[in-house]
Amino acid sequence: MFELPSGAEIQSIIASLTLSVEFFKPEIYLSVLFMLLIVIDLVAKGKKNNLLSITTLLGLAGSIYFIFKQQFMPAGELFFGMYVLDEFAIFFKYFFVLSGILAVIITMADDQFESEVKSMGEYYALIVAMVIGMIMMASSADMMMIFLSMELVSFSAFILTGYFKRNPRSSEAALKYLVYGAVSSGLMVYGFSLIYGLTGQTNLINISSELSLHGYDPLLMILATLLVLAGFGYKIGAVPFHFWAPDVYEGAPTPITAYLSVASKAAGFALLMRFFYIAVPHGGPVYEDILGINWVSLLILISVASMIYGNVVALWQKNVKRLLAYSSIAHAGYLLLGVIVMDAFGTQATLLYLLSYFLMNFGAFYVVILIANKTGSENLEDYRGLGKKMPLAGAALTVFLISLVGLPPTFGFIGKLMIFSALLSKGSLYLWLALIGIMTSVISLYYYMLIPLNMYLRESPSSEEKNMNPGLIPNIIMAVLMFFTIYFGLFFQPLADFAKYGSALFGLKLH
Amino acid sequence: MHSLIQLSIVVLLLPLLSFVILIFFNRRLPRRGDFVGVGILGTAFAISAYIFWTVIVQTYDPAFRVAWNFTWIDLGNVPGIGPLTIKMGIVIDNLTAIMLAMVTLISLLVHLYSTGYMAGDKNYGRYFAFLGIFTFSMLGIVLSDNLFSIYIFWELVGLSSYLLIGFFFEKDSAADAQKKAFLANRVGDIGMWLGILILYSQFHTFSFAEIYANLAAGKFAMSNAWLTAAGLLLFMGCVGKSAQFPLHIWLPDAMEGPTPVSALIHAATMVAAGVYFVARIFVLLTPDALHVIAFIGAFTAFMAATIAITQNDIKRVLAYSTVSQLGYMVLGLGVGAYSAALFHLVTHAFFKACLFLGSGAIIHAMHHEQDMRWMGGLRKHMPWTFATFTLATLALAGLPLTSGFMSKDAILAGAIGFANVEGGGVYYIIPVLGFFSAMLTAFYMGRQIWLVFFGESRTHLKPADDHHSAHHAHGAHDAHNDDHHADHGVHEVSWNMRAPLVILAALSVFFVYSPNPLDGAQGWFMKMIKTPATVVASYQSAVGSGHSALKELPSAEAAGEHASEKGEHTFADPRQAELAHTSHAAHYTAIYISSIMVILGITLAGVVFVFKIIDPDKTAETIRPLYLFSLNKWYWDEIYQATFIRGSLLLSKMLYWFDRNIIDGMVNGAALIVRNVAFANNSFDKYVVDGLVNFTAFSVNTTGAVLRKLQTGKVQTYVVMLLAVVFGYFVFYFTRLIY
Amino acid sequence: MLSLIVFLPIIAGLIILAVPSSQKQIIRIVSLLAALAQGVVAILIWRAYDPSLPGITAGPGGSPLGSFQFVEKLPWIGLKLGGMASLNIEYFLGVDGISVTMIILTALVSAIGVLSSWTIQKQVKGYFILYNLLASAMMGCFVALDFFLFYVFWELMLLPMYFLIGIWGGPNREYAAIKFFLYTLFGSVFMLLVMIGLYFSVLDPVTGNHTFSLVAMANQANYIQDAILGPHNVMWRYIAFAVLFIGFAIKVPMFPFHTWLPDAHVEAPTPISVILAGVLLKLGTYGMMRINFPLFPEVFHASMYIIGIFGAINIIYGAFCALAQQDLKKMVAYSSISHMGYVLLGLAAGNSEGMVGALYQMFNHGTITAMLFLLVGVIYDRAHTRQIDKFGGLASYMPVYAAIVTVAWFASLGLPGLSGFISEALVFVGAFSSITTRPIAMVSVLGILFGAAYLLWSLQRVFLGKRKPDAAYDLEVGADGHEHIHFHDWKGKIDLDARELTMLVPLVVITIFLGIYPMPVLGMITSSVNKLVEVLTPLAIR
Amino acid sequence: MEHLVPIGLNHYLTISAFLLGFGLFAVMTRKNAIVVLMGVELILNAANINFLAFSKYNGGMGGVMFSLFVIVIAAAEAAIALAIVINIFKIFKSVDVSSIDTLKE
Repeated sequence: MFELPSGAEIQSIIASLTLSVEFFKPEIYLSVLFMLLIVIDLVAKGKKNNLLSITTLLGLAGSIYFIFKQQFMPAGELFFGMYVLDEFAIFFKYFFVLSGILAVIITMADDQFESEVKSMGEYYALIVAMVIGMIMMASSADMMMIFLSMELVSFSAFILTGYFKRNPRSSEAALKYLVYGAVSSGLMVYGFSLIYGLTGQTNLINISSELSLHGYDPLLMILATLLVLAGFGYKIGAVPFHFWAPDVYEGAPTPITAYLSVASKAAGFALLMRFFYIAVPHGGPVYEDILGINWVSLLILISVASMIYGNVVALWQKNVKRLLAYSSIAHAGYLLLGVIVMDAFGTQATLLYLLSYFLMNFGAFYVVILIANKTGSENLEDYRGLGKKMPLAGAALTVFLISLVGLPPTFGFIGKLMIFSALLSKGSLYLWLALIGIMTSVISLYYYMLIPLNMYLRESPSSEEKNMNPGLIPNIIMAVLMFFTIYFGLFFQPLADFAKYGSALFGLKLH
Repeated sequence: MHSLIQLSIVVLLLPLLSFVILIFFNRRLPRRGDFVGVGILGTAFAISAYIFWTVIVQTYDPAFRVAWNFTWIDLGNVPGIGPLTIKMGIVIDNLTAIMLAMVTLISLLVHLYSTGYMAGDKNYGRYFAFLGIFTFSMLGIVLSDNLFSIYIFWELVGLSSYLLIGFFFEKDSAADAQKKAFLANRVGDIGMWLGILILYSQFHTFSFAEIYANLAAGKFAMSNAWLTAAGLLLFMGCVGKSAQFPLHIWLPDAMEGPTPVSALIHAATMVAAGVYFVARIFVLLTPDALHVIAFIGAFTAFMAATIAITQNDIKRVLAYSTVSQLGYMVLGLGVGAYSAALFHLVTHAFFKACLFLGSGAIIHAMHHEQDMRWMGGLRKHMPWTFATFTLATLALAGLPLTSGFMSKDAILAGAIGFANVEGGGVYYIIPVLGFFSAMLTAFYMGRQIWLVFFGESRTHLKPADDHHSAHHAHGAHDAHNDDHHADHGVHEVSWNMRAPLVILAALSVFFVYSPNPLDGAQGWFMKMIKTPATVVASYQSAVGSGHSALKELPSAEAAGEHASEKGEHTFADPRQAELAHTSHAAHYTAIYISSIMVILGITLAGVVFVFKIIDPDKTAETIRPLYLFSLNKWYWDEIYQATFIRGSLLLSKMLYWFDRNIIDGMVNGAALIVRNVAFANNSFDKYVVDGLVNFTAFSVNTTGAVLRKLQTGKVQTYVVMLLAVVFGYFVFYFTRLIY
Repeated sequence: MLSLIVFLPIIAGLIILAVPSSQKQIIRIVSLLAALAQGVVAILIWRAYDPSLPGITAGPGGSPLGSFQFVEKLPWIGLKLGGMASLNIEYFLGVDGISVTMIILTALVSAIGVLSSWTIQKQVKGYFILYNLLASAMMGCFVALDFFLFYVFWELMLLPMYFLIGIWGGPNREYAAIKFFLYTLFGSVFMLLVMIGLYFSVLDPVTGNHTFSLVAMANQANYIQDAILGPHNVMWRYIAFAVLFIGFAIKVPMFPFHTWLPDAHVEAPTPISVILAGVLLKLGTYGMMRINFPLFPEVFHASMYIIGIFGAINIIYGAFCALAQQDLKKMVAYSSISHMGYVLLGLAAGNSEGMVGALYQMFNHGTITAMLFLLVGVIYDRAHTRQIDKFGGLASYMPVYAAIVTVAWFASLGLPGLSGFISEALVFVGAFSSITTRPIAMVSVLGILFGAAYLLWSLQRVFLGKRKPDAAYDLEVGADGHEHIHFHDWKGKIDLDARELTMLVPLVVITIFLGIYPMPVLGMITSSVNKLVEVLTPLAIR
Repeated sequence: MEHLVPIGLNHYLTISAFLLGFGLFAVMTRKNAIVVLMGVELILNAANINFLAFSKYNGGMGGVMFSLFVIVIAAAEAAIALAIVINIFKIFKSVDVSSIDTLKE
């Protein structure tokens, strides 16, 4: 039933492909890096872990150059609308590359790897793979592309989670992650298929135009969207799609936990925003008449649930990693508040919040790793008296936690400020959401402060004087992260502008 | 600025100077610097004597008045009011001049006396410093031209009395007494303060002159009842300071202080300040207020007299007699015998100071024995004291030829006149009580003189277990011999203690005040101190009748009101004219009755104590309930202890419990329960609980506990829940869609 | 100038950061120097301050200049927000009569706090860093005229306080610290929402953008009519007022949000109690005067009565609770609850007398309570207990101490001639003059009595009479035959030593001087307060 | 033969729905990890059937492409999954999904 394309068509196809490649450089570059790493690993047979890590660092750093060049390219579609290049995507490209870099740095600081695995092998390669996947998630404009990139990220994540092969917790986490991830992505695909059925299109923009053109069967649509949301929700780890998160975060190697909790969450949000802003109709008259089926209300539900659940359950955690895992669920809730506003300001707020979350969460996990290196534990009890033994780490962790609570003068406060401003800019419509956010952040203060409470207000049971100094470079990195957390808390202009820049979504001007 | 003002400022500041010098440097100075105190007070007295001379003797003018003030607080241009300032100032009129002289004189004498009495005390220097600050604040009250500064010095007087009562603070009784005195005064001050506030809220000024001007102009916007209330509230200040019922309880305990202090503060000057203050505000007191004042005065006079009969502590007898006499003065003001009351104030100041100093001499000589039952026969040992003491006693009892006689009779005459004007009935209670108290006064003073100076020394009768206290009267009867208190060397006191006695005694003779021993009205005092014109009546006429305050007044009043409406202000309030007239008429009746009463009292005392025709102990037994009632001071202390003090302490405990458990508990969200739960869980859940104070930790915490159970760790349950949610939401919308 | 006074302590903190933690003396001296420098700047500001300028709202032409003084106004953040207008935050400092007194108070109290911190031995470095951070934050709150800036400083105070109580506090410190933290945070987070709401409701008359400037907000003309907190949204304005009020009332602390205070005080080390009572509590009422009332005048006018009632409750309730205390420090803590009640009452009066009284009471309570806590600290250092019934008769053995205590105690019970009296008197005068609060004033006067009751009672039990049998010290007859007092394991001077005197004497002098001649302070505040009253009185009444 | 209904879209959709149901059922109930993973495969294939059916009935190659990719992904997923399951078996000596719950709450 298909007739073969004529030579001319093939010519044009090839032409457009070659044209697209121009705009595809970072991804290509990163893929090359990915393979390079594997080759290096094969050659240097895991003897020189530093070689790998350094290469990764440099490689990722190098990719920034290409991304930077993309800033001056016109926004547009690539590969027949499969893929887009816009400020939104560029913002996230930077974001993911940086988080990749930080993940590598953190990994280098973690002593657990020496004990757990013989060689770093494909570890760094997989991190790069994840970066690629997430970048593509952020820039894909087609359901197929979305699915592919998401799976790329997920698979790398599964493996990285289970990277400590001999560690039961790590493996268990991997299994759970796998099963849960597989199911929810499966559901997502099923949802995609339904949407395809409704519209006959896989491209987001075509979908939205189709939907607004011909309308749709609301029942089927809601089912499809729910299934899709299951997929996205699992990525951003929001209630009720969060169940994997605590276990995986606890079980996985700490750098991976940090990486997942920041980067892959951010990727999920990139997808979420693109999909909900473009594909499915929202706002405006289009959806008013569809029997009150309202994606926003759905998101509101999710975000409220996440804020309450994450914070309340975190109260009971005795393991710092797990505590941070729950807090990251709560933060997904806060981020969703920004999405709910559904306008440029909201997007900007979300992006800024992502940036702040990036800084403070990585920072927190970094300190946790350093402490774990010395004490070999992540339990709250073992944090007692650390404030005296590791003053800088203590101070840094306190700053990060304060930032996570959202107190000035830290970056976290700015994030919350923007989110709430975005909500209140809609008048009293979303005030109650803001109230919930405020309340829950007061709760969060409590469990975050438990850590400084143990570090400073409690004396450590064992008074043996072993050297607790994490070393020069880690100290510097900590100091830098801490400095930025505070600095951007006071002078957040550049980052806010950057977020503003990123909030321009694929040419379409948000109202 | 008038030269007198300048002088008065000097007088005011001198004692403060002595305070400052002595409080800081007394240890560096020889003799702990007592000469500084005496010297400075001497100067102060000299100056005020000069003021007295110029005002009273040279410018012999009842209406004499100079005033000066300065802006103390400037509140700027207040919205709605305009420029607003709080002024401080000084006013000198006849009354001020007299009070100045009196206060400085007595203070000087007490300083002098104390150099003997307090010699060798370890805080000797500090004592004179305190005397200094007291004199300063007392002079401040006397000189103030506005309510605010009077209130300030009022409290300062309270402070200095607090310090001086508690001078022997190692004694718990002294510490209790000083606290009691301060608090009782505070109660009065609160009333006074409220009164001040009422007036201020109307006129936005504290100055007497301006307030009276506004009142006279009828600018008082609130109802007349408020004016009465203001008057009575201000009077409460007097009730506190002048130890009127119901706040009289502190004065007797105040005798814990050194005796010269009792003489200066708790007999002559400070307690008189209350009366002085009422005199200052006399013009704004409505008739209703005056009635209340009169009754309180009368009752106080009577009650204190009855108590004084049975007291055994020599100072307590005098203390209660002081209360009683103050009652007279207040009564006098209440009935409108303005000048008589002030006259009594002055005379009483001198002879009561004399009595206290005398008792001090006795106590000094008796090695701090204060219980009259163990004294006796002292007239041989200390003739000077005896003579002066007796003279003062006669004055107090109000025998003719003494100053007390004139002043007291003037008051009583006023009382009779008042009763007549008010149309008799209940109002006759006041003069009756007055006369009866006069008799009682004579009686207990007779008793005291006899017990102290006559008969044989009873020192050896003192039981060992009786610790200087008049409370255990029953200890008197089981007297068993031991002479650890044998009266060795009871001797006359030294000159520096004797001189004040003599001077004060001399000042309680009639000719100092009036050529005619029977009529103080002919004396310079009554001529100089005239009843001021009230501003209330004119207020009536200005605002128009129909005010509750006047409705109750008898016809004479109403008539007078019309008169004043026509605007003739010979006596602003015809009621005053009426009073003046009738009381003058009642003058001689008063003399007769009171003389009879006094003589009755003295004879009774003689019958009982001298000739033992009636045995006091037996009578005490026969009328034991009455006796105890009087001996225990009508049980006021016990009543207050049981009600107010216990009550407020209990209340405070309750409130504190409430604070800790209810409020904290409420805000902490049932923290208690949860804390117990939390202890069960682990060590720091406590902080989870209290950490979440502000929105019911309990709920949040338990929801957490429940929700975390969802995290079963079984991946399949996760999937189930995921699908459940999706399906549930789907169904929800499905139903939304169908219906 | 203001930036200097704000950031001096932080600079000191950074210097200390460089000093090795073994050099305790250097650290102390550095912070002392910083505090003194701050004091000097404060004095300069005081001297150069022009009392005639009213402040509160903008001067001519909508600019703060000509109304506020020492104004420093720099653009800080100027964001283009997606779709919306831009987000403008300014680094905006300035003082008027309301804040200048508080600045002086803060400088004074923090200097004294440093002195009294001399005895801190544990982790000196960390202590002084946090202390300086706290000092800066407090100062910042008083000079900030940009709501955002104010909020930043406001929140910045929490953490140092939390650690200062939590690390250097008494046995039950964790509980007290977390309680303090959560109470105050709960109070302030909602302020954040109101702040944002106000931002979207107010336009800067000069630039025409939305603004956080409190000066612009204080002028009702700058509000967008139907913005969320605009004049038309009456309900939201009431809610916002209530939220702000509660936020500040928790700091004051106002019944029933006061329960954190006794715990915090009892656990906190002496210098922190001094700071807490001397300055932090004032921030609550200052916030009311600077933000809460002028921004919502009509709501304030509607709620004067309620505020007054809460004031009265504070006064009397606090006094009663103080009466029940066995722990001297707890008694003082409750006494400050009672005294802050006067401030509330004065504010509720809404007229110049009351407001001036309230502000002056804030200043005086700062100095007097600082004195009280220092004195309690003195005896606690020596006897290691604060139980009132563990003493008795101290006056005989520590005369200087007893003398200063007497002054402080009487100042606290409002004795004329000492500063506390004038402020309380003015408060009452104001409260009574306003018809609204007259009945409340009548009741509150009882506070004077009960205040006297608990103070005199404690004075008697601790200092008068004789040594209690189970007292925390022994008597021994010295060489000169006199009895001397001896505290277990206290090596230092029995009576006040030089350091303690240098802390206390200035306070005593100030208390007495301002009690006799209040104009140096009142002169600075009256014009501002009159302006404030004018702003607060609705046109109908004006 | 004409009474037989020609196979229409609904039939495909029904089958895919059933597949989905079976897949989810397997994932939720089976203890053996392998079976669970097979359940996942079923889910993916249900999606595939949808894609193909839709692309058959409303033209366009998008669905076909999509299903191809899904198949590839499924294969990769299976590989990774098996690797992890084997690792699990090494450690826990069992592949019983429901018994692996050390990480919880």
